[in-house]
Amino acid sequence: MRIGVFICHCGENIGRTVDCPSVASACANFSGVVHAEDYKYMCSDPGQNLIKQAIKEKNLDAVVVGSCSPHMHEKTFRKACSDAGINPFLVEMANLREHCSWIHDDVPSATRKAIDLVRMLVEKVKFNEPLIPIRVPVTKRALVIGGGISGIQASLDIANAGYEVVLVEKEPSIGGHMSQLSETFPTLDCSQCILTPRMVEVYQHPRIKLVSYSEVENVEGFIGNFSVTIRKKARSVKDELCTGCGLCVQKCPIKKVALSDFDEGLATRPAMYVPFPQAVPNIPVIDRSVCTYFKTGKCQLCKKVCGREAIDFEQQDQLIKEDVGAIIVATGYKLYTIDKKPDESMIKGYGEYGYGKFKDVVDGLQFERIASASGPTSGEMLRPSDKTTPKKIVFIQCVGSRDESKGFSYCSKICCMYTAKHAMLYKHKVHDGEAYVFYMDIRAGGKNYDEFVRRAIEEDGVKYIRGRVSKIYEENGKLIVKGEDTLAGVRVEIDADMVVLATAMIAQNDSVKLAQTLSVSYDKYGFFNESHPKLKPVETSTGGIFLAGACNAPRDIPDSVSMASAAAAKALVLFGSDVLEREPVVAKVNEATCAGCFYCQKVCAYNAIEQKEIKDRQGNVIKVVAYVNSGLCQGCGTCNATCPSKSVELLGFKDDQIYAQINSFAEVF
Amino acid sequence: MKQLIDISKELFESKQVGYIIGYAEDKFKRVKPFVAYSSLDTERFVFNNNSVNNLAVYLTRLPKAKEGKIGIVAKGCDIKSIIALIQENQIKRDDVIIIGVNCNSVVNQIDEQFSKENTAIKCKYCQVRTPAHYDYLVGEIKEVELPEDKNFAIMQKLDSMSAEEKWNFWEAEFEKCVKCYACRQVCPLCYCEQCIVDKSMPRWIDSSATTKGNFAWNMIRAFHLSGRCIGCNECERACPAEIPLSLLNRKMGMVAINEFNYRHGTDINQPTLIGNYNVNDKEDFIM
Amino acid sequence: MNFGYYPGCSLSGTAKEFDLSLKEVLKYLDTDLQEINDWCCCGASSAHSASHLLSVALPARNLILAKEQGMKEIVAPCAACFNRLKVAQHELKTDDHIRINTEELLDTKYSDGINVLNLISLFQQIGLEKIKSNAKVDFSKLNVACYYGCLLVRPHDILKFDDPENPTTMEEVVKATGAKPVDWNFKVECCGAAHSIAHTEIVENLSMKILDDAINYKANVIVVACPMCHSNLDMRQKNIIKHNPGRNKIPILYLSQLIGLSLGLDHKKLGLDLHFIDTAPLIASLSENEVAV
Amino acid sequence: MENEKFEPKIVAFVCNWCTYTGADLAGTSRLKQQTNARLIRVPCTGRIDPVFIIKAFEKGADGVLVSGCHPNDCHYNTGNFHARRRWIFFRQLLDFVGIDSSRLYFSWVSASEGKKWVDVVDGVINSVREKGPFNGYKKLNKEIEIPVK
Repeated sequence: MRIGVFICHCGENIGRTVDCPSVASACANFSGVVHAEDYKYMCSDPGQNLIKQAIKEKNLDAVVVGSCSPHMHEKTFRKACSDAGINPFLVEMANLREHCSWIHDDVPSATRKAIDLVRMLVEKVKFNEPLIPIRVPVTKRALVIGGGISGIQASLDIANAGYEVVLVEKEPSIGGHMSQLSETFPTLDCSQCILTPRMVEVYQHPRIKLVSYSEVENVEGFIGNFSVTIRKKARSVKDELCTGCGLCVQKCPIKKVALSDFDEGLATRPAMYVPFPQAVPNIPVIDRSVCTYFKTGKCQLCKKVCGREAIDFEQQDQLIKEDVGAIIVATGYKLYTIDKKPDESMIKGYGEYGYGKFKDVVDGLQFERIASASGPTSGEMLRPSDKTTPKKIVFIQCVGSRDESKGFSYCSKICCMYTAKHAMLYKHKVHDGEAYVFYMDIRAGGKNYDEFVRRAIEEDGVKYIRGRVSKIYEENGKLIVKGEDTLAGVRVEIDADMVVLATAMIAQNDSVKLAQTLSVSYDKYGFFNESHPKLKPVETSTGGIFLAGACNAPRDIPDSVSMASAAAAKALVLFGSDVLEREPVVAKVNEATCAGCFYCQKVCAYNAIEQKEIKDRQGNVIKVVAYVNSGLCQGCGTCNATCPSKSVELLGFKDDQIYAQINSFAEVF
Repeated sequence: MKQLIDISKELFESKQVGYIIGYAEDKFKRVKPFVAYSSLDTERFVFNNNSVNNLAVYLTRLPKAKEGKIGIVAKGCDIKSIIALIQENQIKRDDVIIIGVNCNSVVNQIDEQFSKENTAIKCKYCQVRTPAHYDYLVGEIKEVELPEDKNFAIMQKLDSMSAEEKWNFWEAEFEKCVKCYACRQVCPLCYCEQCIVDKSMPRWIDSSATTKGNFAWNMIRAFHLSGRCIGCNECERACPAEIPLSLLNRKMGMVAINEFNYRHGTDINQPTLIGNYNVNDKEDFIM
Repeated sequence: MNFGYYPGCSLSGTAKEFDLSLKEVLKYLDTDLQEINDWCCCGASSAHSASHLLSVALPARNLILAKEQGMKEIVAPCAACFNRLKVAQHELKTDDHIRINTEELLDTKYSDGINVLNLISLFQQIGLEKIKSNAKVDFSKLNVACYYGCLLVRPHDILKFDDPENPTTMEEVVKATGAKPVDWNFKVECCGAAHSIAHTEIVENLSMKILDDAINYKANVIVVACPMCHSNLDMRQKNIIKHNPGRNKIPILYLSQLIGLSLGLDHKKLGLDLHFIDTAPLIASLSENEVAV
Repeated sequence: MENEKFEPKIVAFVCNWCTYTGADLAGTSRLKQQTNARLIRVPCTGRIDPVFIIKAFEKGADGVLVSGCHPNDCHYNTGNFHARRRWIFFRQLLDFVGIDSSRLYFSWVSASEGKKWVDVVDGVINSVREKGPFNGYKKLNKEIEIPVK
């Protein structure tokens, strides 16, 4: 091997403490080194030319540069050498600045150390192999999971940029929680009015394939090359034939058979239903658990009235496969409902608030439906129990949020704003009504947010009480709310007609399962984790999978939309090139010696290690060995250290490379 | 014995097994590993206090049976190795039929009469004289006298020594090692196709039998078995230089128990100790 | 069945009828109680305000005695005793410092492993089916308000018994007797507890609300499992009515007394004559419905 | 040679993302330290095999330092957790055979802990200097030296 050593003075930075010329002359004596020189600024153009020239003149096949940290200039020197015809992975850098000249004063010992550092890398580079960057083709299609506002935004952005999108929605219609809202803060514009056009745009977009009433079943592959299996749940209606005329829904004889999810249980729906009038796609679903036909085998009224013969009672769940290059997760949130027996490990519930027991104690989304013009009361402010107008209403914030002892320690972020909005909506509809808000702090950070809360207090006369509520009970048709005003230091008792709880935003029930399907990390609450809290807020730990909206943490609409666009931008960056180039620092298995214990598989954080069958000519399996999927491998080398027989090695940091460094750290024993 | 032979015969006759690994006596009446390939062969099967070998080692050494599963006669301790092999993907549970034997302790010195004094030390702490896991169970449990744990005193002494004294102790022991690798060959969990010591690029462990290389070999052997060794002590029994290898394994076993409350080879579905982690693992030694 | 028994001071004093009725019922249900020999005070409400160590060491002593006497499960019918025993167990398990100090003080080693039962969990252990199948009196017209108070269910993290805000286990037991539990608001509301002596007016005020709510929800009787609750609701009721006229009386029974009644046991032996609020009218209304078995 | 002042030789195995970068920061902050340590850069502490450490001692190291990202900060998510579990075994094994485990140091040093890195390195160098040279292997190495005539 013909190695060239180049020692940089970095002006005075290295030269002041390290005697660079004598380092260079010492290195010239190392075995394998055929060229050694020092120069003022190796990274400058003349410096780089020096290296290139030496490579050509001396016919070098490996280079060690003694200069600054590889984090600083490794790319520079690799590029220079590669221009001169040396594989970039045959270039090593000895860190003579950050790890030597800058931290030492004594010239002789710093110089000695510098020689050691260069020697170790000269020895290493002898074992370096030329590596070729891994090039993986990119499928320029995206999968978006979740059709709420985040998913809609991400889908539209990607599709408008010219790429195909598969949008998977669990419910029969896209729209998500935003479609349930009455009006939105801080402008009080109607939620449906701004959302519906977007939903239609998705439906009509030539590059968006909307797969509703479906769930992601399995994900295989890696960045640029995912293969996704989607379970299309049986709708009992052929979506390609249905025109959405709605006749079947009208004729369905069992009208009020189930509580409407869309109306948060405040209204009923028939067995054949569309979740809400503006649903996209506007195709009904048969709820088989309540449909007379599925229970008794009789009825089929819907089938009789359908002119298009779209009703299909025999329909089965269908598994469809989609190949995509990027995945955006936008599965959103759900509200913490406290009526059910709470999970012992996580939350202890709020039995004292009587949610689920008293009809007039509702949660935030239920109140949205009551306030909504398309809701069960057609927007009239009527309480659920007796459909009268509540004259006194109490809002309680932070139910489940910021409450470590009973709920979750995090802040749900949107409740301060939507409670102010609720109180305002109430006051706008019930002019003589009284609205009280129990709060811990008002967190109204955002453009025009604090002004909005002030408006509720000052213009609309909502009474804000700083304190917690200890109990709600019913007495003579009134809900007695017992609480505390911590600013006045007195106990408060309000005989309310209705109570609205701002319950915590929590992760979807199946978020952990989905996270495991995607190999994405999640926090203890079930929210998906971002790759870096500041610098990689929409990326996940798995390449090619991005996050948008409230599946990552509680988030309001503007934040969700910006995050969705950011995630879309990240996917578009990926689609910007035909192939993805990755550093070839990945693990490789020696199949001849692998004993198949698969400890490597256990320690791999990226699921990059697979089991591979080795077969003889007859096709009999001789043995099963490990196989590294270089698309997934991130190059940590934990498998290499774990393997007892060293049958898997990390390229660029192979055992013999590190051995060479250890072997040469000191001149003599 | 009859029970064992009957079951073995039945396994052959019903074509469930291709062969059965067991024990038989040679012409000098010494008990040795023996592979029965037919119903007739099983007549030679014996099991007694001299059935000391851990036969699980043959599960990865012998070729697969052409037809049927592999039958194996195993003591409770040996079954731990079988479970360990299953945990480590070396064999499938469905591919073996385990004939567990109620064990009344085995000898320490194979050529001497079995007695309380001549009982393997591992038997003193045995929890599985009646195996915890098996397909068939034969034999009867009898009252046994437990041997003295001579190694305990040595362990205690070692623990009280200074680093230099310990080094000198092991230097004297490892000096004797001739790198015959009998310890490796006899170990059911040393199933690598190419051992790290045979790897020459790079040569992490000096292959010549110098004390330095012997240190590295014996340390790495113990390290690769840490959290995995089930304590059959076959390595020590096989060592011609009589190096107390079981001390090293025992030390690592104690770490597994004390720090992680983990015993390898007790449960097929238990996640292995190495290869998994707990975010709360002890780290008081890390600055 | 056999359980260890820690009566505590109340059951051998002011709440004698609790003790009487429990023993009577258990005898009928073939369950033996073995009283812890040489038991001492549990520390109740006073020890923990005086000395933390004492508040753990007193119950610890009783737990150690129970273990020495070969018991695995002990019943502490008094809610305060139950609470103190459980809290002590928790602290001894989680806090080495307090455990070592306690052991030093008692000069004995402590080891975990006693299961402490309260009145409700005792009947759950015995089996509600057994109560149901032995019920002799028709309770179908009896509306019962189950009052838990604070000590039975709080702190939840330590006691791990029922929902601290809306418990329902006592209702299950009551249902087994054939009576109808009412769904009311104040089952875990404060009764005033130990303020009974120094600030009687607080207790009267708080207890009044509890009584009012029970009556409001059409209860004929309030059932309790705590001597403190009983004394506040029963003993103070006369004065509550005196100071706030126009109210009806409502009898307060121990859960064990209610079960005893349903089993058709002798009223005297259940100590039903030992209450301040007369139980006779209630009993009379029930006896009309007695059925022969 | 015998009379020369003993200067310990330290080999440090450091992960690329946290400790190596932390050491860079110590450099850019001009935090002075002693010259005895030689760093070997690996991607992750998960890559560090105990044979590295044995080899370093064999080759004459008087002390070995292993350093990486703090738990939960690992660039590769879990590499340091697996490494930590190995170390728990390995250091007790070393101790048992007489390689004083106090010659083997472990630390978590993040990319922002330049100061901590200096403290760790100087601390290790000082304490190994106090302990004196590690003679065990030096003696064994003599056994295989070919006498020079």
